[in-house]
Amino acid sequence: MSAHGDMIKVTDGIERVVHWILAGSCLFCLITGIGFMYHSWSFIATFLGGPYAMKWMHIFSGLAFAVSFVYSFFMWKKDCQFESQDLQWVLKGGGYLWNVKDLPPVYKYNAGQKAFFWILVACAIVIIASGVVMLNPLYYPVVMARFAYMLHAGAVVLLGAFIVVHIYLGTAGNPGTVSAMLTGYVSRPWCETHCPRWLADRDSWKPGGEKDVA
Amino acid sequence: MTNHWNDIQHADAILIMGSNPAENHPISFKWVNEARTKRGAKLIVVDPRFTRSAATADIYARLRPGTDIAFLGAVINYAIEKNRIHEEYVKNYTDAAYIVNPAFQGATDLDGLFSGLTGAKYDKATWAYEMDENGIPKQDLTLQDPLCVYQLLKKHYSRYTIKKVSDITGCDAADLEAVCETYTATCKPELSGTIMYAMGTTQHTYGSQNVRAFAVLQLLLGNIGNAGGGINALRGESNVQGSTDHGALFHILTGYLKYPKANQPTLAVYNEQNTPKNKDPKSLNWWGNTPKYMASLMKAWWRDADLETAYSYLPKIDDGKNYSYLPIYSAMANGEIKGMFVWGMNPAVGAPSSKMIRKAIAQLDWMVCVDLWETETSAFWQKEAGVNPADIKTEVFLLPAASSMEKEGSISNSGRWCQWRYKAIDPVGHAEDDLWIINQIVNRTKALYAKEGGAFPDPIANLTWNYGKVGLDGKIHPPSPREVAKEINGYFIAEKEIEDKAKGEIKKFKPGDIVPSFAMLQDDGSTVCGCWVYAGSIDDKGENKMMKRDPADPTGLGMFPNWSWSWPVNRRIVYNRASVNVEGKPFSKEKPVLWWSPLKKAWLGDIPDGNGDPDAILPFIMVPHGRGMLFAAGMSDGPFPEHYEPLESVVKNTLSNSQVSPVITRWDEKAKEETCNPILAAGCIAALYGSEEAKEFPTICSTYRVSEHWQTGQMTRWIPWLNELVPNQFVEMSEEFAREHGITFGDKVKLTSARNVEGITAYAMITKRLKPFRIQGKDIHMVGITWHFGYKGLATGGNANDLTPFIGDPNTMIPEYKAFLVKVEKA
Amino acid sequence: MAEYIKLIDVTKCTGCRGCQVACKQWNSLPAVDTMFTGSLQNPKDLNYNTWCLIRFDEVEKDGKLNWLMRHDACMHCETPACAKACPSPGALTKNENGSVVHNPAYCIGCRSCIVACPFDIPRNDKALEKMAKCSLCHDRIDDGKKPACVTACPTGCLTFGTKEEMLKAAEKRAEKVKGVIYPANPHYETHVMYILPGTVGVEDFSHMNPHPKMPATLYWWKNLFKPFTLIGIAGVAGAAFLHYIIKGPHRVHEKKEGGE
Amino acid sequence: MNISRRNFLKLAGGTLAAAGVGTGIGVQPAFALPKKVRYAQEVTTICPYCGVGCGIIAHVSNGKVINTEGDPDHPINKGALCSKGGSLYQIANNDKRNKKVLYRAPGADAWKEVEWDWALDKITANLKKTRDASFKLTNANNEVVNRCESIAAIGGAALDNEEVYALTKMNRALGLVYVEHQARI
Repeated sequence: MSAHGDMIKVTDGIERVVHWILAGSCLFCLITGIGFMYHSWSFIATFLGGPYAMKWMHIFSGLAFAVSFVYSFFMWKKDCQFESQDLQWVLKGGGYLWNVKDLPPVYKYNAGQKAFFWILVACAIVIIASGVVMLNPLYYPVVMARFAYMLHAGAVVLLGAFIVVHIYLGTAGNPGTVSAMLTGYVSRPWCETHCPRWLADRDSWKPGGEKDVA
Repeated sequence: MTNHWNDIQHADAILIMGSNPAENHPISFKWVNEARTKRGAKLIVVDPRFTRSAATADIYARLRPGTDIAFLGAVINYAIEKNRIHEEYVKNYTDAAYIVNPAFQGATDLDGLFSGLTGAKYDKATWAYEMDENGIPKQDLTLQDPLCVYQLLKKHYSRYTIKKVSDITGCDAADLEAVCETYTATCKPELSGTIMYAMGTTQHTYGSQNVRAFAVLQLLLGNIGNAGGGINALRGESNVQGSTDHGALFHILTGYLKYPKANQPTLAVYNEQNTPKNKDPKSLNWWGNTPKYMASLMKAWWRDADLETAYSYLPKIDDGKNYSYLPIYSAMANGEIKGMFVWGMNPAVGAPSSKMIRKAIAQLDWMVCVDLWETETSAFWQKEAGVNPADIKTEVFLLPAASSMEKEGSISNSGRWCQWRYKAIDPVGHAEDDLWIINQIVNRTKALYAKEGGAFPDPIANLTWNYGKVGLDGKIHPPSPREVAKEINGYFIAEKEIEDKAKGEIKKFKPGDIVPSFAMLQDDGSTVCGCWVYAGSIDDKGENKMMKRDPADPTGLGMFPNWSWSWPVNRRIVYNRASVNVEGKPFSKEKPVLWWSPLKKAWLGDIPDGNGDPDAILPFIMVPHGRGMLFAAGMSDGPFPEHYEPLESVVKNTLSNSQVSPVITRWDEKAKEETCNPILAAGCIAALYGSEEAKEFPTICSTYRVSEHWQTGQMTRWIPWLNELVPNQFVEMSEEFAREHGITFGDKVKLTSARNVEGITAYAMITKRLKPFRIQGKDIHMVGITWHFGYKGLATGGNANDLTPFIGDPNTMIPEYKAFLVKVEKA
Repeated sequence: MAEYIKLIDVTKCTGCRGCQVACKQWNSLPAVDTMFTGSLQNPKDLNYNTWCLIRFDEVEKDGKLNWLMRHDACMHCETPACAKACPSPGALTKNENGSVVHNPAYCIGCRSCIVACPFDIPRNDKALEKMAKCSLCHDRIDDGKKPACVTACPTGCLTFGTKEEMLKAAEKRAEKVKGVIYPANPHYETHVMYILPGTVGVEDFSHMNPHPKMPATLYWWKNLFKPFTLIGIAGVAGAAFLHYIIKGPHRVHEKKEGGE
Repeated sequence: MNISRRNFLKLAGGTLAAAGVGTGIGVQPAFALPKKVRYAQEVTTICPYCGVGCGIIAHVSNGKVINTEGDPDHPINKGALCSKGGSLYQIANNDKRNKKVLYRAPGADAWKEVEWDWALDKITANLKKTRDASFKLTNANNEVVNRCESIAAIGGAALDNEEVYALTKMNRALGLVYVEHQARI
């Protein structure tokens, strides 16, 4: 474990696997979905072996998304409960948009991350439910099926945008973050900045724990 | 058809009665609609069922099955009473003015009967015109003489009032009056009305008289001979016209020559008895040419025999004996017939009381069926037919026939257009065309008789059968229809000089020359002609006019004189001399069929029916007196059509006390005799009015066809696309009837009749298109069932003809398929 | 190339179903296994192998029985909802001649066209995962022929011609028979039009949309959400880039890290 | 818009065909079905069903009927056909057609495939046997009748004129009097 140096483990293996299944399937669905939505982007289908193959890839990838989503929902929902000070964090722009020093200390996830989670939850529910309808659209009343197609696309607008935000903030926007989902470890300063309360809590559970681990 | 399909577009009123062209002749509706959109023609549909033809009609009138004569009687009465007749036409071109024998008594005097009834037959001595000293019928051109045909007709139909007829037919009086009013409007000389009829008219015990009623009506209105008029029989099979022209019925030879009888031992006697005589110089009396046509036919069949010998080869029928469709099966049931050839026909489904028919067929020693598919007839011995094959000793041959695309030859449509069809592909598998099969049977029979001898072999041995050319390989090739077509058209077999009186020149013919027209046929044996009405179908250069495809229409009337060839002599509208007045001017300037050009001294337009100057001849050249017959002494059951009830009826005849015609052949009575064959006894029972059976079977049933299947379904039930459209047998019934019998959507029902108590099952089609008839204060129900189904084919179903009665028209013996009684219950 | 219209004059239809068979014949469609449906209508509905169908309705109005027969097939919309909804390029295309044509080679069997169609026309085959519908016999049009159904129609119910001709003919005929032209909405253009008898209403015909229009959901989907998907992604990505170059990444203090 | 084979191949080759990214439906060249009748031989025929006599064109290629449709030049139907006439293709291309000569022996419960020669000889022998056994030279009134009343021949309305003429000639030469066909019913 010494390989991690003075690093703090923020995610376990399952979490990371689920995250990447979720992220991968979601991105894949997004890309193939765009391939379906825009005839001019049909090269996506061409690369994937034609639109028919892409249809089934989209469906199976959607299935993976749905399963990983359900798992991750139960995995993360507790950590993503809003608390009173989240409002404060939001009012100060989370420290991202303008430089504010006195942010309320964040527990594991800040309000932005929590919001992303809940938007993901909402969009995923819509996308998965409408996707299920679209699998057999003729079994449902036509109005319902038509709404399903519309909502599927509508939810993607929102989700697509937030995914980009998520990716930016998880990588370039916040250097050092991405390792949380790669190795599971982040630096202590990173933790102090982004989740001080959680770090404190963690240290109190396992005094010197991190060092032990290290 | 007196006219042809394209001609329907010129009608001003179209009466569809006893037919359902939208379903059974769908393309005819092209021309019906053309008349309606271009001319504003009114479409009248009279039918017990609201059919697909009725769906777009201007007037729809319902009538109880079997009451056509009553209905038409009302129209005729209306025309006479309101003087809506074409007077000039009636006086000049019909027998209206002829004086009838004073001893004649009609239905008004004799309670529905006519004078001369002896037993079950009319002695027609009194049904005759009074002749003057020159042998020409006496006339009263004022039409006032109470003995003239017109007055007798008026008297006869005076009983057919709207109210009375409405009560008989169940037709709403307002609808009936609307039909009368609209159709008789065509009495104006410039207007024409056409009648389109089919088996709904003819397949009745009074089928011939139904057609007679049409004739009377059309003659009164001046609607025969003109464009957009006529009496148009819509024929149900592609070549039923041609096969009738070629004598495929017991009572005729080719070209409608009467069939020789046993009491006509020689050709001389035959000619004497069958050549009508007429002394009116204006009447062409075309049948006066009978000896020429007969001689040419005899030479076509037995070239090397002299005419009398050839005539002696013809089998003779007994005078008064009927050998038609129904008698075939009664003879078969009795074991009198041992062998049968079936050429593309399916009596096991199509014949009346067909359950009995199948039992009759089982009495045969052998049967040869020639067909494209396995039919119920060829498979009557199979388990599906409900029989034990081991019990059936009949030997059956099923010969695979070529379809219409797999051979060439001509067929004649309803409008008498003889059209050539070409071979597209070789027959499938081992199939062969019918001509090849016929040729094989004839040649093999000839060889067999030559080898073994046998009973009266001369007609076979001497039969002229010179078809099939010898090829380079020395073998005789299969016959070509083109060779046969030449024989049908006719050619000279001896040198002959014929004087053309009109042109004042002499035409010379040598052996092998084509006969250019039937006018050139000879009675001395110098010409050969297989069917005189087809003479002229090949021109003198040998060009087959039936192959013509020139779409030119010089008259603009849609007659297309150079598209195929129409018999007789390419005349497109027969009796067309009746479309002009005695001066040769067309009654309708807008649609003149032909007209006399005084300058050219010639007829222009269609080929005129009989040459000569205007007024030189009378237009109805096939009638001995040359005039259209309102009074038809040739009919077996009365010179005027009179309403009787169908044999199976729940209604009393209120017009007279004659419930049914006295002259119909009553197999049902024979069936009751103890000596009767059990097969016939079971198959010929009828539920007569007032009998116990009529109470047990209280519902009128009518059989019919739908657009998507054809006849017995022997072809169409093997066509997947058509089975998709109509996959099952069904029975149409009114909502009221279904309610009364507890039948609901999707139910199957069982139909039984006096002849078939096991019955057949079918799906119930509950529809608003049928309604109970209000007759004599009672609601009378009817159901309708298609007769397309049987037990073979890709789609199978109950056979409607298992229910139908074994009874025929006294004139033609056409079976009654349209009005009989059944019981309907939930299956 | 001219734009064509198929005009269906319901007042002339006699329900012979020549069109139904001609369609199968030309398009090599196999027969469907059917059962009696209670009326002459058979198959009961359009299906993958039945692209046109005569629908039969019995309607009593003012004491008069109307037996309505209607040739039901693709309407070939000017703005076809099916093609708009279709995810597979080339599977559903609109031609210059007005026909909206499906190409089974590109169809992926997603059924979105069926959902989108305002007339409920396309049908799919589950096993083949393909949709099918009337193509207006565009291959015949290319060869200078009329569609198979129009060629076959005996009564003059089905006619085919250039848009101008047919619109004129439709108006004339509608006036003559006091009928109604369908679709009546001038903003919803189709290349198949009906003349309905004036004695009955559109609602008396089964399976007929009285107010045909592009489904609003489809409009939202394709005209709003579709562009916004990419606009959203691109916009956010752009904003992130701007954020990166203007404000820079949110770095954790190095010295703190080292100081510990 | 004339789609040639080349265009079609071009299209089939590339799914990258340009289409609007935006909201409208761009007009695109559609795929082309093979022009199935363009190079076929046209043979005119007349419908074998009802008595209207509609003209039909059968398109023939390699000895097979590949398409049948109404003859647009024919004055009666002008290309129109009903459901029956429209289904002619399935007469020429039908698995269930009789393709062999079939024989059913007395009492047998199935058909047996036989050769033409055998069947025709047997038919002729049956015909002669029945005819010879029952041929009547005179009737009860001693009038010459020369007829065979024990064989019936029915049908013929689906045959060509030339065939039915030959059939009538044969029937009457054999002495048959029970000669009937569809016109009666």
